[in-house]
Amino acid sequence: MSMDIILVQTVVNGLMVGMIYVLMAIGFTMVFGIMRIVNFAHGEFYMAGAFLFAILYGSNGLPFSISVLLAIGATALLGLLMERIVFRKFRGNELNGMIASVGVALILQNSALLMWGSSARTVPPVVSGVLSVGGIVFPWSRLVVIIGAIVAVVSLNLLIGHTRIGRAMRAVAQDAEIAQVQGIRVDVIFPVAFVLGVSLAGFAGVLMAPVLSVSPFIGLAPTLKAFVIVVIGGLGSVPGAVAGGLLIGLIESFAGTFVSASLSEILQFLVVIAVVLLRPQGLLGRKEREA
Amino acid sequence: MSMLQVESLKRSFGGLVAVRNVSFEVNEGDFLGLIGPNGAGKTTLFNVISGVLSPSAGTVRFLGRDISGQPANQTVRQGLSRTFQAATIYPEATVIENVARGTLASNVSGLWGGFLSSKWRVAAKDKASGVLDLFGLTRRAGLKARELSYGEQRRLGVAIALASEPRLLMLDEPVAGLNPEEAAELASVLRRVKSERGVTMVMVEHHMRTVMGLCNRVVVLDHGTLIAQGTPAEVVSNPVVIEAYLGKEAIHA
Amino acid sequence: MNPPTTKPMSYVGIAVAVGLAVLLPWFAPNQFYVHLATVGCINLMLVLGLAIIARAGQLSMGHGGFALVGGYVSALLSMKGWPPLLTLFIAAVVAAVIAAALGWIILRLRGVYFVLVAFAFSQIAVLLALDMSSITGGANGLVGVPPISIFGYVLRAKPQFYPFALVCALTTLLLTWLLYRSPLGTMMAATAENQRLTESSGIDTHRVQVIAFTVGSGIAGFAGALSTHYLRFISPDSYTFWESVSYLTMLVVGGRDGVLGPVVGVVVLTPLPELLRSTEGLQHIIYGAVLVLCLMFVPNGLASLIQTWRSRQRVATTGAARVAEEVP
Amino acid sequence: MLDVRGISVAYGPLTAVRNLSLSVADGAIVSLIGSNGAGKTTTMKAIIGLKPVSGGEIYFDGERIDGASAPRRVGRGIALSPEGRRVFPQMSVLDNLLVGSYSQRDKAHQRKTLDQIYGYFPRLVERRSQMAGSLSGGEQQMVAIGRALMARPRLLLLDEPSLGLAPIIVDEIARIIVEINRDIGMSIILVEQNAKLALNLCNEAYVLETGAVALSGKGKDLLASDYVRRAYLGI
Amino acid sequence: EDSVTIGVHASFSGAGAAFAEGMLAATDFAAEDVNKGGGLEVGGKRYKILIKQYDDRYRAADAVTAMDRLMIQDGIRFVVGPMGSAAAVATKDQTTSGKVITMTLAFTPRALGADAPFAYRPVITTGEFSDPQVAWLMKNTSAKQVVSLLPNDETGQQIGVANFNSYAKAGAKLQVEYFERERVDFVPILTRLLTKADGLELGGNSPTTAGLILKQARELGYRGPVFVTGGDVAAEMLKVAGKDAAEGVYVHLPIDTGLPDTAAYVARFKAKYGPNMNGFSPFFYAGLQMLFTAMKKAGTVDDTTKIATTLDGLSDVPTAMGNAGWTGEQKYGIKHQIDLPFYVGQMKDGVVTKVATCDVNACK
Ligand SMILES: Nc1ncnc2c1ncn2[C@@H]1O[C@H](COP(=O)(O)OP(=O)(O)OP(=O)(O)O)[C@@H](O)[C@H]1O
Ligand SMILES: Nc1ncnc2c1ncn2[C@@H]1O[C@H](COP(=O)(O)OP(=O)(O)OP(=O)(O)O)[C@@H](O)[C@H]1O
Ligand SMILES: [Mg+2]
Ligand SMILES: [Mg+2]
Repeated sequence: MSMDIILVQTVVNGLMVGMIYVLMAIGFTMVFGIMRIVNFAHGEFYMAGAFLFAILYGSNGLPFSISVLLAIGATALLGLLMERIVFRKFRGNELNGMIASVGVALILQNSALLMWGSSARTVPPVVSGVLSVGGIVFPWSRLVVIIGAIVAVVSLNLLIGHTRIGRAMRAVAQDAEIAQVQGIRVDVIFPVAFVLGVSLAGFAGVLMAPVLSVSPFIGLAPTLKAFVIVVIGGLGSVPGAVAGGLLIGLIESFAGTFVSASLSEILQFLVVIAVVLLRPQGLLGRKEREA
Repeated sequence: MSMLQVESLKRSFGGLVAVRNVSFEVNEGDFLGLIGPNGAGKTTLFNVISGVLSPSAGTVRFLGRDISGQPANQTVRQGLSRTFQAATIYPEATVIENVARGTLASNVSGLWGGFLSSKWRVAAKDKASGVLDLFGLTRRAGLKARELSYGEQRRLGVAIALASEPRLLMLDEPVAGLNPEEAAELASVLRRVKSERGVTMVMVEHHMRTVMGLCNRVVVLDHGTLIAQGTPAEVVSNPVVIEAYLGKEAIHA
Repeated sequence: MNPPTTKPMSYVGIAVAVGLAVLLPWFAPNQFYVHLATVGCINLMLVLGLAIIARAGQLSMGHGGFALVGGYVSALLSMKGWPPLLTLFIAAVVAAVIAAALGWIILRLRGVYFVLVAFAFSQIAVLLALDMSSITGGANGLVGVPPISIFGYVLRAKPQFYPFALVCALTTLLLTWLLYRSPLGTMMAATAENQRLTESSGIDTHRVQVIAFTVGSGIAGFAGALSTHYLRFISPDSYTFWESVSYLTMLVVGGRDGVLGPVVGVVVLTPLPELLRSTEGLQHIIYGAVLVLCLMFVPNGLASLIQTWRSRQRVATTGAARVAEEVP
Repeated sequence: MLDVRGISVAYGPLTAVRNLSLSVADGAIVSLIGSNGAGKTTTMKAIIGLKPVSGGEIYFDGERIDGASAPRRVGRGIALSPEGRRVFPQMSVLDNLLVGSYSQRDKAHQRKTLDQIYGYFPRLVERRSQMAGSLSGGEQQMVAIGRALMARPRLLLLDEPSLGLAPIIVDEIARIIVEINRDIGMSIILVEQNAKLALNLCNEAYVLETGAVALSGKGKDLLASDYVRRAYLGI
Repeated sequence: EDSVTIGVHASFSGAGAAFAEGMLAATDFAAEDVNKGGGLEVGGKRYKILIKQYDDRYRAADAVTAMDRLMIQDGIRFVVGPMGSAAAVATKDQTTSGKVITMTLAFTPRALGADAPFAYRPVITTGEFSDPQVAWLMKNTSAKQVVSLLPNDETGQQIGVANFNSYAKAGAKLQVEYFERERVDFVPILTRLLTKADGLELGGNSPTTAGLILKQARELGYRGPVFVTGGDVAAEMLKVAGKDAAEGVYVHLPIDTGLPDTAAYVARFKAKYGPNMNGFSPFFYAGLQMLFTAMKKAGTVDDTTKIATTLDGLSDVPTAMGNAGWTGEQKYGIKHQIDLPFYVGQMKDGVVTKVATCDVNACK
């Protein structure tokens, strides 16, 4: 392969991986932005989505679209359950909410372990083959993920930025008491936001299941990545999550291609520190007024 | 003697210039009023002087020293304290504790002072109860600060600032949220603080009766620019000020 | 300020608790309990370190990183022949210096941003330990770390090591208590509650936070080293993200307000996995549920139950006084 | 329209409002005055539903509402401009205003009210897309009042609207209050420290002291009363 | 009734749980066999075999705590485990001084040694199978410049070094690249590495990871030979990468399902625990069979020193995977490494065919 093809390939691949991260990060950032909970169980919903899809589509052979809908629906239901039982009690209490989410992660992960066993499963590819343009290879399976991610990002951004319910969510995020006096039913907004956030994670899991493998332990890594991305992108900012996800994806891709895999991770963290230092409010976050 | 000198001070936020080329002085013993329409840049000016924000251009001198851009905590230790426009307190601590925390910087030397003795605590409490007394909050000393009403929280904010024993105290709308009687009461407290403790004061205030009653000099800002200064009487009869700030009904309750 | 009101009753309580801890090797049915107690002592130091950082309003999710650094420093030096008793302290200093340098840069960051950078630091520490295999032994870690010896008396077995760990833990506890009572401790609490106001009261809050971060991380370095000499082994997996989270968990479950919280958190959560061991397979689910329930029903930490119980009478009387006062 | 009958409100062991009654007639402006901590804000919170009452009843349009949630009461036509402004700091001025019309789904209505508010506060037009948190205190107050108006309430609760405003704006706000009341016939409860202003504007006024009504009557009458003049006007 | 308890000390939570499950299953079967026959007859008494499991959560400190509990609290003298290398090394002193017989899965050479007379390893590690396999593969293919991708953990680093040496001995050059454990996207690394390689070594990865790498390498257009000289990856890899991508790949076969006893074990596992058997499972079964044999021979269930000495002397013990004995004297200074045959297979049209049978010296 010639150098410029490798370069293009590296960029393209970085964008692909980046979009995968973006998908995780936007759900995470939503839950944080609105409920002020750093949800370390976020990845477990990703795991649940992936597992349900693997079982429905992979093992039971249900049609693709039905499997997708059922898997996401069930993840959403699980999210609703968790919100009602656990997370609603921790709204706005960042520290306790975070630790409680660790507890939930433990519960969900080990329940999956009990129910589905520890070994990794694979899902037959939904689409196969590669799209090859001038020597550059795009595996179709990943293009599907990218398209899915883009759709999710765009619609979420529209929802939050420009709709009545989106505005209500933001208002609740900033001052729940005063939001109530605007006629906003806070007790509805919180679960809606939470379920939306974890459904996105479930959706990510569904999309990724055919590309990667599924086991009860796949949740943590994307959660940590999402955490990193969300913070460098600016908490609660969807465009920030996109920028952060793409940035991390590109770093990973370039460092992996041109330096070495183990350095790539260190490099990512150094970049994170640099970004946070130079723009403490995050790449696209906004500063609050002092005094 | 001039205590605070502000020279050609400027501060902008992105494209918006909130304070533009402002110069004035505060002399020892002054009670300077700073008035101007909402958004004129008064709070921004306070922030720049006290070190919460750094200036975009210009200098601030306090007691002959250039303090522009210096961190707020250092400025406070040199004798310049300020209060905030919004009630700024320690909501979970008791009222007396709130004020005692204000005395820390002047009470112990350095960060490690008083590590093994507890004399400092007694001294801090003593000082704090003195200040509370002055502000009529003694009855509330044991309550958590968040349990106070808004007006009381405002008063508490002033008390905390005073506890650091400043030579120059800058007050951002101290009587906002107090009723006229209470405003008058606080005014008399401030007057007493000034005469008994020799504290020079600068005050941002929209309550003109308080400004007229307390200040010996008034500076008027509009759109970040200094548009007038002089004695209260001069300023309130200045047509530019009436036009920009006071409105037709020249003196308000 | 709020000086912890130490009444004669509390002195008796403290004395009884310390006495029980000291006598443990004699009445414990077997050495497994001594082992658990030793682990508890080490955990207590780590959690106290975290509590000091939290006192100044920051949350370190990279606490394990400093323990890891301390562990490696002490292991490597003592394997070169330095006396472990000395390298323990060097480990603390190295961890503290790194924390100070890092803190100086990152503590301008608030809340979650700080958490992230501390987290990133600990990840980098793990990755470096993995990658610099010529020094750190890579993923295999370092085996054969020498035991601590005090004036020739070698702390090899559990009953010998435990008293030393206990002394270290109690000393840390005492120092933390003194710190909380001191003006600096008050400044930390003030900074945590309202940084802008504290700054405007003439206190350099940035320095206060750096000091808290440095001291807390130094303690973590010491505890990491202590644990390394106890297990006589360290590897990059010894202090991962999950360890950092578990110290936080102990702190939050125990309570953050005083020194009692960390003690309670450690005493409850260190043996909990052992109690649950017989539930094979369900233990993590139960552990997670216990965590969630604790946070739900005792959000201020288990120690707050004790405090409420102790001050119930006091509250009742002042409450009545307050109401009486309100009546015109 | 609003009938508050003998409510009590407590914060833990402390009773902030006790056995307080007041009523607001259709299209009336009612003022509440009183010193700090008298319980004015607490009363407002009890009316809008942010604070549950521990005794007494509240009727709105003849229906009992003290059991209803705040959003439900807003839906019925009560709005609050809270003490200390409480704008949504990280939302633009426009979004703040739009959130105010959350219970008002009609788009055309919304536009009309928005224009009306921009008419009252021209300053907000130029700040439309600025984050509300970076506005000056006075500007934020305008946003808070505007936001409450966006709900097109029939009863508007204004908690210290003149707080921190320049005299010229206070005049402005006073004028707007009168205008709103006159144009739309909106009933208003006004909590004010600026007693002179409040008493001048209102039909009916209540003086609160330590959580209870100490005095009530026509605004003009109270303005003339010796007690009020001494205690609240500083004369 | 008298009983002997076997402790299973492994990582039942976390990513290693599949291994732990395999170890537990082996113990379960071995105990079931004995108990069905009325118990283990030692010195005229019959002992029922009980099992107790201990989770070390894949953390060294937890491993020590769990081992302490197992030894001191529960008084257990026979352990299947520890599982990870860190756990094995960290608990070595404890088990040695407590005279506890352990059967570890740890790949580290330091798990065995003259200083650990009670530690045995019933599984075959890279140290054993790498040399003969690589020599055979290099003889039968034309690869000279081989690249290897491995996770950056103790197992990965261990295998990386062992493989590097084996390839050097066989006259080829191996370039080892470590990646962080959570990585799932290998395209960047492969892009760089495959430009100058004529062979790809995937041994030491989990089956799924090996499959993912293979799939991504083929997507990038790599057509050269692929070797998987470790683990039991064939079935899973086929599933993940697909038949086409897997065609021609050489794989390590720890067991030969052509042997009736081995096939029976696999079937038994499938019936009770599902289709995904960890390839190490039958080895622990074999190890326990040897242990029980030694107990009977030694005539004691308490004197672990005597049992260990007897165990050391066993050879040609019939197990599910053929006759087993101990080896490893040269490498570890103690004969505590199990000696069983292993195999090389090749993927052809979606099925694995055995192409060579090996022992620690050579493949044929
Ligand atoms: N951090 C900031 N970012 C952007 N704009 C700001 C910021 N701080 C202040 N401003 C703008 O600067 C101008 C001056 O604000 P400032 O708070 O100084 O006014 P003020 O004179 O104190 O008004 P008020 O009397 O209403 O409190 C305002 O228009 C405000 O919107
Ligand atoms: N959150 C709270 N917790 C405990 N007590 C409170 C709380 N809020 C208010 N109070 C108490 O209730 C009483 C009434 O307070 P409220 O805020 O209603 O007074 P207000 O009349 O609005 O005063 P101001 O003019 O200062 O705003 C005060 O004594 C106050 O201390
Ligand atoms: Mg201002
Ligand atoms: Mg009020």
